This record gives sequence, C-alpha cells and structure tokens, in this order.
Amino acid sequence: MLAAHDVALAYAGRAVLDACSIEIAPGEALVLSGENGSGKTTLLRVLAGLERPDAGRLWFDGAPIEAGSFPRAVRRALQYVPTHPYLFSTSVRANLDYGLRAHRIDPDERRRRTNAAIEWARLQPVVDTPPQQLSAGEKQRIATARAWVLAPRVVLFDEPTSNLDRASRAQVVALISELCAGHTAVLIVAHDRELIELAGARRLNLAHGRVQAPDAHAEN
Amino acid sequence: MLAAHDVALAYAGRAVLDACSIEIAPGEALVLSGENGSGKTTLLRVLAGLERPDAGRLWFDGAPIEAGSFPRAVRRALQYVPTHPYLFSTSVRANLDYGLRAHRIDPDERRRRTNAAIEWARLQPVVDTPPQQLSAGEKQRIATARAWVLAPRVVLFDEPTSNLDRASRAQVVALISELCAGHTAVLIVAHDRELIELAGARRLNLAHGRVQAPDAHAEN
Amino acid sequence: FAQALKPGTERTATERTIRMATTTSTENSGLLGWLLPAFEQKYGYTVRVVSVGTGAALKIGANGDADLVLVHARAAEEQFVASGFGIDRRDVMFNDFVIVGPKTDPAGIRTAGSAAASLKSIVAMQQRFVSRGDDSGTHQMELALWRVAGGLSKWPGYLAAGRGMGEVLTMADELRGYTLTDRGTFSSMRSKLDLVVLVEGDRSLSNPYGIIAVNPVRHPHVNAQGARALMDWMTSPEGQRRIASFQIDGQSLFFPSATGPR
Amino acid sequence: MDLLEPTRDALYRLASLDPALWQIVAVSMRVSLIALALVTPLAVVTGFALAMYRFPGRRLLIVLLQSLLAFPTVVIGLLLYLLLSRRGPLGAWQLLFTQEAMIVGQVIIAFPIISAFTLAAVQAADPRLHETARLLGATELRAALSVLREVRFALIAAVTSGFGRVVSEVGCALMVGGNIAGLTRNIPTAIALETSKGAFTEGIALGIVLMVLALAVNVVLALTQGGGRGTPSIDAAWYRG
Amino acid sequence: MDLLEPTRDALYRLASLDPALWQIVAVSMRVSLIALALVTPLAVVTGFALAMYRFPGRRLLIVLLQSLLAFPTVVIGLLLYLLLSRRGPLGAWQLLFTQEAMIVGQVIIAFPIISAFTLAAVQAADPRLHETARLLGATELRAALSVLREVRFALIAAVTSGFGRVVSEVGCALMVGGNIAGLTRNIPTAIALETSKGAFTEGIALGIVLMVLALAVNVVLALTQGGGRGTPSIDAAWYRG
Ligand SMILES: Nc1ncnc2c1ncn2[C@@H]1O[C@H](COP(=O)(O)OP(=O)(O)OP(=O)(O)O)[C@@H](O)[C@H]1O
Ligand SMILES: Nc1ncnc2c1ncn2[C@@H]1O[C@H](COP(=O)(O)OP(=O)(O)OP(=O)(O)O)[C@@H](O)[C@H]1O
Ligand SMILES: [Mg+2]
Ligand SMILES: [Mg+2]
Repeated sequence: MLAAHDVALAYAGRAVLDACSIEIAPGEALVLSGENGSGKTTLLRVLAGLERPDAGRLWFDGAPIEAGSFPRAVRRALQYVPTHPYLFSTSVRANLDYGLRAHRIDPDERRRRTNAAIEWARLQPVVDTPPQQLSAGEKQRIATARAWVLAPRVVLFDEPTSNLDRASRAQVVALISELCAGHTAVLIVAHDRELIELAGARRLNLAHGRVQAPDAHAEN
Repeated sequence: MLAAHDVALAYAGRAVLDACSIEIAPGEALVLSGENGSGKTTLLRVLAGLERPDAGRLWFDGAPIEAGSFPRAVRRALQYVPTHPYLFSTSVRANLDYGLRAHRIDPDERRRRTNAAIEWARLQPVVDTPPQQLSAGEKQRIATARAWVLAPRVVLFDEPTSNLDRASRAQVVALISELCAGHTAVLIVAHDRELIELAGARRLNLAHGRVQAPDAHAEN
Repeated sequence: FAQALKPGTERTATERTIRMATTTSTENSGLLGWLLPAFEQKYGYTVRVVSVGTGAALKIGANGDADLVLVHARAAEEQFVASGFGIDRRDVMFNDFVIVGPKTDPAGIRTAGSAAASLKSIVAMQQRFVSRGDDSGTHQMELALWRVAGGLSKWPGYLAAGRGMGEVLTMADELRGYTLTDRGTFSSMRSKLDLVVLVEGDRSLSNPYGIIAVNPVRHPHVNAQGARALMDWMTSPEGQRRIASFQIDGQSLFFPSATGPR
Repeated sequence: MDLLEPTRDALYRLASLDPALWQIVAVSMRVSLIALALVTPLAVVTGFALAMYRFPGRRLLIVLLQSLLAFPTVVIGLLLYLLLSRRGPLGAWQLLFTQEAMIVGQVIIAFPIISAFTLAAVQAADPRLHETARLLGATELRAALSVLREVRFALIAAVTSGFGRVVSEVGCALMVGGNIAGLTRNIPTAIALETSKGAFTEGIALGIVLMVLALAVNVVLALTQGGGRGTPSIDAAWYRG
Repeated sequence: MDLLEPTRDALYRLASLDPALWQIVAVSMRVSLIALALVTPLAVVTGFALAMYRFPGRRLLIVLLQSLLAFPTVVIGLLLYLLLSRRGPLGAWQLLFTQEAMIVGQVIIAFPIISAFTLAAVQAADPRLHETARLLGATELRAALSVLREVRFALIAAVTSGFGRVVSEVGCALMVGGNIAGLTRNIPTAIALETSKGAFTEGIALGIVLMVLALAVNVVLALTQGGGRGTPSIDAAWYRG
C-alpha cells in the first residue's frame, strides 16, 4: 500500500536514512523500533510527505510517487500522529473538527463524528479546557482522535502511547486492531515495550539508517 | 525530606488536587501513577514550587514552607524534569552547562561535569546538532543529564522514560538507583509499565485529587 | 461625463474649484481666511489653498498642480514667468521686512541707522542671528542686505535654521537672537514672543507679494478662468480694500499695491 | 505655558462635536482606517510568506523590508507627488491634493511596519502549527489562515503599530494632501500648521485628541482579541529571588 | 523630472566623502544610534515585564503603550520644547536646539515601538523557556536574559524598527533641534528643507542616501543575528496544493 525503496536522507551532512526500504500492506500492523536518534521519526516524516528524501522512491497503491511532488491523493489517504502533537489554541472540539472541515465534510456529519471522537477518547471532562493547558496524555488522546475522525487508509503513529495511562493504551491497541480489520495499514513507531499487547503485528528495527528484521539482541 | 500535606489546587474552578498528601524520604524512590489528567504533573509542579497551592502546606527537611514564598534553598536542592523538556536553542553543551553557571560553579568543574554528562547520556553524536532539532529521546536524555549535573537532593521526574529506547531506559533506572544510594529522594511519575524494572520503589496512585496506595485494580 | 464636459453656464466641480499654492505667511497670518470667503461667496468658487515654502509653491505651480500662485520672492517670480510657467504676474500687496531682536538689544542696532548697518553691528558684537537659510523670499532679502553690508562672513552666532518664518521667530526668541522677518508673520505672533521690532522703515525692506496665473498653454487642464477671476478680484478695488482692512491688534499687516489689471 | 486650558478646550470641542474639529478628525480617521483596511491583507501575506517560505533572495527582501522602515514619510510623499503631479505619469488621474492620494501614501507607509511585525510573529510561532494543519488536509491557504489565527495577538499589535504610524505621520500627508482646510487637513497636518504659527499649546491639544482617538481604536482592537494568550508565568511572589 | 541624476549625485557625494553631506549624515547617525543605545535596555525591560508578569493595570499599560505609537512626533517635539524652553522648567539646562535634545526626543519616540515589539516577541516565546531557566537555578535576571536571547531574532527586528522610526522622523528633530546647519541638521530635516525649497529631487536623493545607510545598519544587525531561527517549513514544491 505505502512503501519506500532505498530512501536516503541526511541532515547537515549526517546521513540519517541510508538506502532504507519499508513496505506496509493494507490491514497490516507494523511496529518499528530502534534506538533514540536512529531515524524512526525521520522515516515517518518522509512517508507522510513532510520531508523530501534525498534519494530513493516512495510508492502508494502500487504506483511510484514521481519526483515532482507528493500527491494530494496520497496525503488525503494518510494520517501521521507525531510524538508531541500540536493542538490549535482554539477548543478541543475545534481541534477534532479541523480536518473534517478541511476535507469539506458536511456539518451534520462533522458534528456526529466529532461527538463520537469526544466519546471515544473520553474527553468530556476536558472539552472546555484550553487545549494548550491539557495534560500530556490528554493531548495525545486528542491528536489520536483527530486523526481517527478522518478515517485514513494509512496511519503513521509515532510513539502513540508514550504518555498514555493503562486504559488509554489499551484503547489505542484496540484502535489499531480495529483499523487493521478495516484494511487500514498502520505503522507504529514504538519502543516495543509500549505495545507488547499488540498481537499479530510485524516487528521491524531501524538501525544504521536501514530497516531490518529485529534480532532479539538489538530489540528496543 | 519533601512533603505535601492536604494540598489543594483548582484550575478555573475544577479541583485537580484536593487534600492531597505525599512524603518522600531521603534515599527513597517513589513511583506515582494515575490516569491521564488525574493531576500527577500538577502535583510535581506544586512540589517544585512552580504552582502555588490554593491550600495545604509543603514541608522540606522537616520544616514547613511558610505561606510567603517557596524558599530559594529548597529550589536549589531540587530538580524537576518535565515530560516534554524545553531545550535552549544554543547548543547541547550550553544546555548542560546552564544550571552549573547559574549555581556559580567554577569553570573547570563545569567543564568536567558537562563532559561527564555528555558521556553519561551518550550525546557525542549529537553534540553539534541544534538542540531544537534533536529526536524526542535525545531531548529527554539531555534534560535528564541537565538535572543530573546539578547533583540535586530531590529529583522529580515526570514520565522520564516515555520516549527512551531500551538502553536509555535501563540507564535512567540505574540512575535512579544510584541517586537513591546517594540519599537523594526521587519521585517518578510514570505509567507504571515504564519502570517495571525499578526494584525497591514504593508505589502510589493519584486519583480523585488524592494520593493513595494502589489497589491492583486501579493500577495504571 | 459627457454632461460635465459640455460647455454651459453651470460650471462643473473642477471648474468651480481654484487651487492656489502660496507661502505659509499668507495662510498663517490669517489673511487668506479673511479674504477668500468674500470671494467664494460672491463668485461661487471654492478656493483650495496649499501653503508650503516659497520654492515648493512655485514648483507646484510649475508642475501644473495649482491654478495660480501667491508668493513673495521677486527674482524667483520673474524666473517663473520667464520660463513660461506663469503668466500675468501682478502686484497685489506688500508689507515690509523688519529686523527683530531682544528688548535689551545687546548689539545696539536700534540706533544703527540702516538695515545693513544693523547687520554689521550684530556681527561686530558677535550676537546671535537666526537666518531662514531656506532660499525663501525672506532669505533672499537677507542675502541682499548682507551684500549691501559688505558680504556675509559666518560667525558662530549665525545660525542657518532652514525652517519657516514662524519657527525661525520662535528660535530667535528662544535664543535671544536677532532675525529678519516679514511684518505680517511677526505681528500675528507677537503676543507669543519677547522680541521687538528694532529696525524698520528702511526703503530696502519692502516686501512685495505677487500673484501669478499658471500658464494654461503649458498646462491646458488648469482652471485659467477661475485663476483669472481670483486675480481680478484680489486686484480690484473691493479686494484691495479688503486686504487693507485685515488687521491684527488694530494694526494692518498688508498694504494694497495693485496697479489694476494689465 | 499652560497646557491644561487648550487641552480641555480641545477635548471639550471634541465632545461637543465642534464641526471644525470633527472635520479634521474625520479626515484623519477616514484616511487612516481605509489605508489600513487596504494594506493589511497585503502586508500580512508578505510577512507570512517571508516567514514561512524559503526562496532565493528571501533574506535580502527581509533586510530591504526592515530598511523601508527608515524611509522618511516625506520622501514617500515626494515620490508619490512626482507620480501624481500633472506632469507625472499618473497626472491624468487628478489624485493630487485629495484624500485618495493620502490613502495611497499611508498604504505605502504602513506596509513595511505591518509586514515586519507579521514576519516576526509568524517566525516565532510553533513550527508544528503549519505542519499539523497541512497534515489534517488543509490547503496551503487554510493552513496559512490557521497560523495567522494562532498568532492573532501579535497581528493585532502589528495592525495597531501600523495605525499609530500612519495616523500620526505628517510628511507624506502634507506633500500629497496639501493640508487643504476642509478637504485634506488631518490631525497631524493641522498640528504642523499650529506649530508653524507658534500656537504650540493648540498643537499639543490636537495631539492629545489624536491620542484619545488612538486609545479608542486600540481598546476596540484589544477587545476583539479576547483574553490574549499571554505567557503563563510562575507566581513571582511565590518563586522569587 | 529626472530622479537618476540627483540620486547619483547624492550617492557620489556620499562616496566621495563630501563634507557638507557627511556632516548631515553624521548628525543623523550619531543622534539615532546614541538614542537607540540609551532606549533599548529600558524599552526591552518594559516589554519583557509586560509580557511576563501579571500585575494590576497591566492590560491598561499595554493599550497605552500601543496608543503611544500614534503620538505624533511633532507633539513629542512640542512637549519637549516646552520643557526645555528657557521659559520651561528645564530651561536652565540650555538643551534646546542641541543634538542632546534630539537624542532625548528620539529616545521617547523609539520607546513604545521597541517595547511593543519586545512584548509581542516575549509573549510568543515558549512559556517553558522561563520556567526551565528558573528551575535550573537561574535568578530572575538570568532567566530574563535567557528568554531575551532565545527571542533575539525578534528583538533585532524591534531595534531595527526603532532605528527606522527615529532615523527618519522629522517632527521632533525640527522642533527641538531647529535644523541648524552644521549642528542639528540631520537627513530628515535636510529633506524637509529641500522640500520647502521646491528642490524635490534633491530631497528624494537624500532619502535614498538615508535608505542606503539604513540598509547598511540593517545588514550589520542581520549578520550579528547569525542564521536566524526561521520556521522550518515543509518543502512547498513537494507538498503542494
Ligand atoms: N532538522 C534536523 N537537523 C539536524 N539533525 C536532525 C534534524 N532532525 C533530526 N535530526 C537528527 O537526526 C537523527 C534522527 O532523528 P529522529 O528524530 O528521526 O530519531 P528517532 O529515531 O525518532 O529518535 P527517538 O527515538 O529519540 O524519537 C537524530 O540524531 C537527530 O538529532
Ligand atoms: N493551566 C491549566 N488550566 C486549566 N486546566 C489545567 C491546567 N493545567 C492542567 N489542567 C488540567 O488539570 C488536569 C490535571 O492535569 P495534569 O497535567 O496534572 O495531569 P496528569 O496526571 O499529569 O496527566 P497525564 O498522565 O496525561 O500527564 C487535566 O485535566 C488538565 O486538563
Ligand atoms: Mg522520534
Ligand atoms: Mg502529566
């Protein structure tokens, strides 16, 4: 569904990704781990179109993404939830609604989906708190819900459970299973322990700029 | 060593802490867990002097902290490492050095301790990267090292391992044991699973604005 | 639009408006406020006054951005006409220049006799003299006086201020110095100043004002008709009477000098 | 010199809707508010683009923009004069000595200040903001509007500064307006006139009238901005020394 | 009218160190740079305090500060004139029509603009910045300096704007300086003089000289600021539409 072949990216001369390849199939959950600074976040950003790789090629739905630009259609089908998500300083509800408006979904449907998201992420108690003042876990839950309402076909999660409590973590795990059941492809960057509950996921490791099958020793 | 008695704090009318009491002894490691939004971060901020409680009293070294102000001596003895630490946009080295300068430590000693911190947190590869562009785990490691160089007597960690890889996590766990061995008091907010390796720690849970011994069911 | 362009008895908005560029002295002294409403009422014109420095007023006229100019700088006026920018220059009024200074008169110019002698005395006593220094009519007059006095050799007390008459008077007052001023501006500001008139009546101190229409051949768009109407009125017995009757503190500031339409 | 008397008199005339004074005030307000309304979108877009997009010559443009702040308003007035004069290329438009010409001048004057402020504001904004908007499917336009909404506090400061600058400037207004009574005489040119007459106290009184009006405009702008974000700070008394 | 000729002439005189022109340039630079050096610390402290500390009347002070931006420089000049006039309270100091008086005027003019810019910059800074500094043991002063260092890009914009404002203002400089040749005549007052003489092109040429100098000052300031932080943005070509 979404793939990268031999992608390379360097920051100020320091190679972070180097002939890095990865592929996710519809309905698949893929857990990517790796040391701090190994380039996991960078790879997600490349896959999300936020960074243009220095070399290599991306593929979507079996077709190569040409060198010119990262197509709108791919972007629309894809959601990326960063480790420390940014919330607009409007309201919790407006944050959840933001993508729906951008996707020009009609108001009734938007209201329905926003309400569902508030319920799903258990945000009722904080729905009136200014978003910038929410707790770490609350922010992360809102960001996850904000991606979820858009019903993406590929989701890239960067350490999605790092600040979550037990219940929320279980919920994210359930969400991932649910997404996969609906043929969504899910790529999760995690320091493994976070998602030990996630059954049936394929595990990969990023080291020296490349993605590899993890050997027990290198596992993070 | 550091204690709070019946501390209360409300944000915009919503009570977050309510007659909350906690006490940490020298050489003790205390793991505090609780649901997202239960007030763990708020409690740490109160203990660090960053928020003034609406009611209740703080104690340090057996003496009450009077209502007027949070004493400089307590602040000097204490370090708080937030979940998403802020790094000054200078250099990695200047970040580690910042507190040492503020504490008026002499330059030779500062250089020695800064170098030790770079080594300890394995920061050599990123020592020239602009701090704002570091990876999540790298930032967290720098913030931990930045507190560590100041040799505090009380350390308040807010989810210190949430973005760390396996090796770094083990290192933080080792650091905590080391600190406790040196009679430092350590309070760690964590979603429990993160610090399962931490032996000999006392465990507490924050719920409904109060700190309680955890029952197996409510554990996060 | 077609209607507006059609010639007829009804004047269009542009034709009803007369734009006059003038020096600040005529506007600031209050003369135009006294004069123009009478004209406007009688002839149904609106006069828009742009009051700027002498040089700027002539420049605006030369560019065709005014219909007529009212200034006092004889040489520059003649140059303006000779260059073909203006036509029909007429004398309209005059006042005179005076040398003013502190009551104590440290240079003793009260008794110097002539204007040129006064200047010499100011130099000799190393007193302060504030010059307009801006190529205005007043400044030209000052330079002419210096020529009579044997040339200007600058001394530390000679301050070339490069500002308008009102400002220079204020500065001279502040610095307890001397300056050359037109009587109109001085009279209108006298209540605010400690300066007094020390030298007056010298024949060389006459300050004639001229009014010049902008050349409609050069600038076909100008309201030549309006300009002419205003000039005719200003130089008419009625206009001249009105100029003569303009007084501040019971004193006339300007004296009619029109010789009638040429 | 007694300042109280003329100030009280000016404020009294303001309050009692003295037509002569209000005529001047109205010119000031009309010209400056129209100029501001015209220039703000353009200046904000420029500041935003300079902050957000990398392109060749960007740094040069920023330095140029900052330098434009040092361009005297009278020189802007002179250039505009040459353009609008009957002899100038746009002479046929007959805009000289009109409020329209003053508006154009103020547009030019306000542009660099509002752009520079916007640039600083957008540059200081969280870089994740724009990215988040784009990721959630916003077009570049929608994302830009979202960024601007988040920095609205600073944008209001930008517009306020621009307003302060144009409503008080005299060089250009004199040059292209001509300070014609009842037509292009605004508060600053009226002050210049009073000053040249040596009527200092009247000038100051008019200045205070201008301040009062600016205060009113700023209070309105401050209110539209809601609470403002404000940097939450440690309780200074609690955490002192 | 030909602008090229007088501009080339003025720039040539600038380059050939024409003493008459450089005298004027030197007055401009000396007065404005001294004024800026004097006012910057004060204005930055004020902007910082208004951004960081909660105290009664804070909102009011911010609105007042913004309104001060609309205070015409000629009115500041008039007030200062009344103060320094020999009839005024400070008349004995004999400061009127000196460069010192011009400096004082420019200090007053630059203050609100630099404060307002600083306020916006500090308010936009990450709130964790100040807190982190304090937690690491910094005194309030050290923490404040750290915050200011982090927003240095915006601070340089603040100082640049202040410089642009004072170096080009004419109202106050004329009023308290007097535009005395060789003493208090700076570039803007010289421009005003040329303008009143009808020497419009010479005025514009001087304005261009001022621009060139401002450009030089801004380039220097831009270089001291290093790369500037800049908002990293998505590659616009890659992520377009
Ligand atoms: N914009 C940038 N400029 C320079 N270096 C960068 C930039 N972004 C990232 N880096 C460096 O690239 C390396 C990879 O960063 P990345 O964020 O991808 O790591 P990561 O695998 O996600 O680490 P973590 O587990 O800590 O989140 C790091 O060493 C980081 O310092
Ligand atoms: N400045 C504030 N204004 C209003 N509400 C706030 C503020 N700070 C925190 N809160 C609210 O107080 C509650 C407690 O927040 P806190 O950050 O202490 O939670 P936490 O236990 O640390 O949660 P997490 O596990 O998600 O980090 C949250 O619901 C949060 O939204
Ligand atoms: Mg990462
Ligand atoms: Mg927390």
